[in-house]
Amino acid sequence: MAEARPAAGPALVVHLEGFDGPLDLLLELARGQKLDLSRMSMVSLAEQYLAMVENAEALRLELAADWLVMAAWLTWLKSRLLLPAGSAAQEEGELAAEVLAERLRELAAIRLAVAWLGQRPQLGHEVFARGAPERFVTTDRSQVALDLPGLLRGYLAAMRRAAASRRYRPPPVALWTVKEALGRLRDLVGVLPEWSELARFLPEKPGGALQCRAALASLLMAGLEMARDGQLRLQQAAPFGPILLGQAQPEETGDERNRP
Amino acid sequence: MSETDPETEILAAADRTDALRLAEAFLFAAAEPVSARALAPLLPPDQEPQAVLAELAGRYAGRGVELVEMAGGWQFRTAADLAPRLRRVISVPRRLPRAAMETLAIVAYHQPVTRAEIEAIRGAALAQATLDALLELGLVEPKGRRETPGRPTLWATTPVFLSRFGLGTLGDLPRREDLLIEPAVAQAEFAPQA
Amino acid sequence: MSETDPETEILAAADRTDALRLAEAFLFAAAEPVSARALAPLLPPDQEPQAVLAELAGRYAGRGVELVEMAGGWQFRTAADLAPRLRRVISVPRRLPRAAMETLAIVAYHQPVTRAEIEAIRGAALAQATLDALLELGLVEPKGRRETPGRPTLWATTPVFLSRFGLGTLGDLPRREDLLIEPAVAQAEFAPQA
Repeated sequence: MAEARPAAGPALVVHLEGFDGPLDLLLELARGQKLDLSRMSMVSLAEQYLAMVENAEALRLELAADWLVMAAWLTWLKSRLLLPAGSAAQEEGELAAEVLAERLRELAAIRLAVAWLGQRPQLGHEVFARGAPERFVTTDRSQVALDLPGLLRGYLAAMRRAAASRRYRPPPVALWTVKEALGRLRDLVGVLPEWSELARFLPEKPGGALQCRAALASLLMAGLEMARDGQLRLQQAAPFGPILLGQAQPEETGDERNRP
Repeated sequence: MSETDPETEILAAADRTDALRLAEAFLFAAAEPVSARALAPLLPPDQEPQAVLAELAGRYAGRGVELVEMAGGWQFRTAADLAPRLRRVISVPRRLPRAAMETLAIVAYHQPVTRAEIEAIRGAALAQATLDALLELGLVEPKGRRETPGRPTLWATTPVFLSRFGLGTLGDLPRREDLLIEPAVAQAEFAPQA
Repeated sequence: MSETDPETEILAAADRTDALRLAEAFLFAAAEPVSARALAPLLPPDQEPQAVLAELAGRYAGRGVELVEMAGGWQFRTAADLAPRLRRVISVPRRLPRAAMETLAIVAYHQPVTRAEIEAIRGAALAQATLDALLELGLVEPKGRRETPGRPTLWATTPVFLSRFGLGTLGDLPRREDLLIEPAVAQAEFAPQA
């Protein structure tokens, strides 16, 4: 090794830089031996590799980790292969050498495939397609895609947005107001019977219990207001007893005597 | 002429064939029309480019592709009579914009409904263009007026709406209570702003 | 009567001419290879697309432009022998660098293949620029992931790869064993390219 260095030194360095990784160099070296990849001497291959890497190192070339890993591995391989044939360690080396040879064969096959592809006429390099293709496809975008899921998504989106933009407001309770009670009683002025129970003048469908009591209260308020103006009369015989409502007496208008 | 050596004649014919092949390939591969001047350097020196182009054009006459002279040079073009038969129309339906789809859904579920009500439910203004688009597609139609001040137009979906969505009747739409499961969403529905 | 009616024969010939013109125009116009299936709907019903394509290819044999069958269809291409002269007038992109060609060959032979596997076979890291170039040219594409820890992306070649190298299918690539059959010859072919 040492004697080869002075002569081949700089050339080898340039050479090394041109390789895409250690396998690349190994394949080149194997080819240099002009040997069948399956029968080549792994020992001599390893020696050549180590010589080149050592040389590169001497020239302070920055070596990538994989170059050094390969160097270490080849050193190990060489040491095994140099052991007497038949020993377990030597067989281990033979096995490892076969693995390496297989990898080199694989890479060699790829190189040959590249050469095969490379000699084929490539589109855009040796053969050319139509330079000005014509398009006869017209795109019609007048149709609208409609689907039910889309419609429902739209509805939900609108509802959700509406929900998000609204502040909470308790639903208003529909109650029969004093104003409405006044209107109802005024309509009845003149056709009122002599005396009848206040509750009979409730609207037909006041709703639930709450609406019922509210309507009764509104009716009482309206009755009190109208009695004050002498438009009708109210009377109650006993506390919590039924409240009776009656026709106003014309001469008593404005008089509040009849009110309990 | 008559004294031309037969060998010279054969060579000339080969040259012509070569020139025609080259011109054909170049015209085919070129992205732009090729002028006689651009073709000249490619041809054997004794071949006149204009004549080569004319001969090539003659060979393509009546074929599916023709060599035509246009501004700036010669170019292969599809024969004019074939173009209509080669034309294919690909339908790429567009999607309805979101606002239109939402409006359509609200009309479907709340019809008959006024524009103000649609806006209240969506919580957003309804652009005239959106309503116009739905009208144009025949998906909604006016359906009388509400007898309130201003007599606003009422909107409803059309039979086209049903057929486009594959519905037999409006009753085939999923129930609102099956859709509006979240309380907040349902809430909004029960308290529409005036 | 065994002989065909002359009128029928004339009509059949006209149909064939029409089919050939249509196929010629359609294939000339297309930017990509055209399959017989894609051509079929354009032709008169009695014309078999595969037969029409074969006849058309025969008519173009030896011309400057040829009709070749490859990946998924037929395409007009300039004749390969004209390349050296056409390259004087048609600008040609740079050839793929060795690393890219090797990566491409590995993907072609080992697909679907992970990046780590490509690197192991080449014994060198895959440069970003190499992958970018192959992707940009549309020669390779990701094809799912391997269901192993890390779920690495798998790479495969594309129809563009087949089309670029004039291959019908991946089966048209020489077998690895055939490539390696004669080491002496193989080594001769290693002659440094590029």
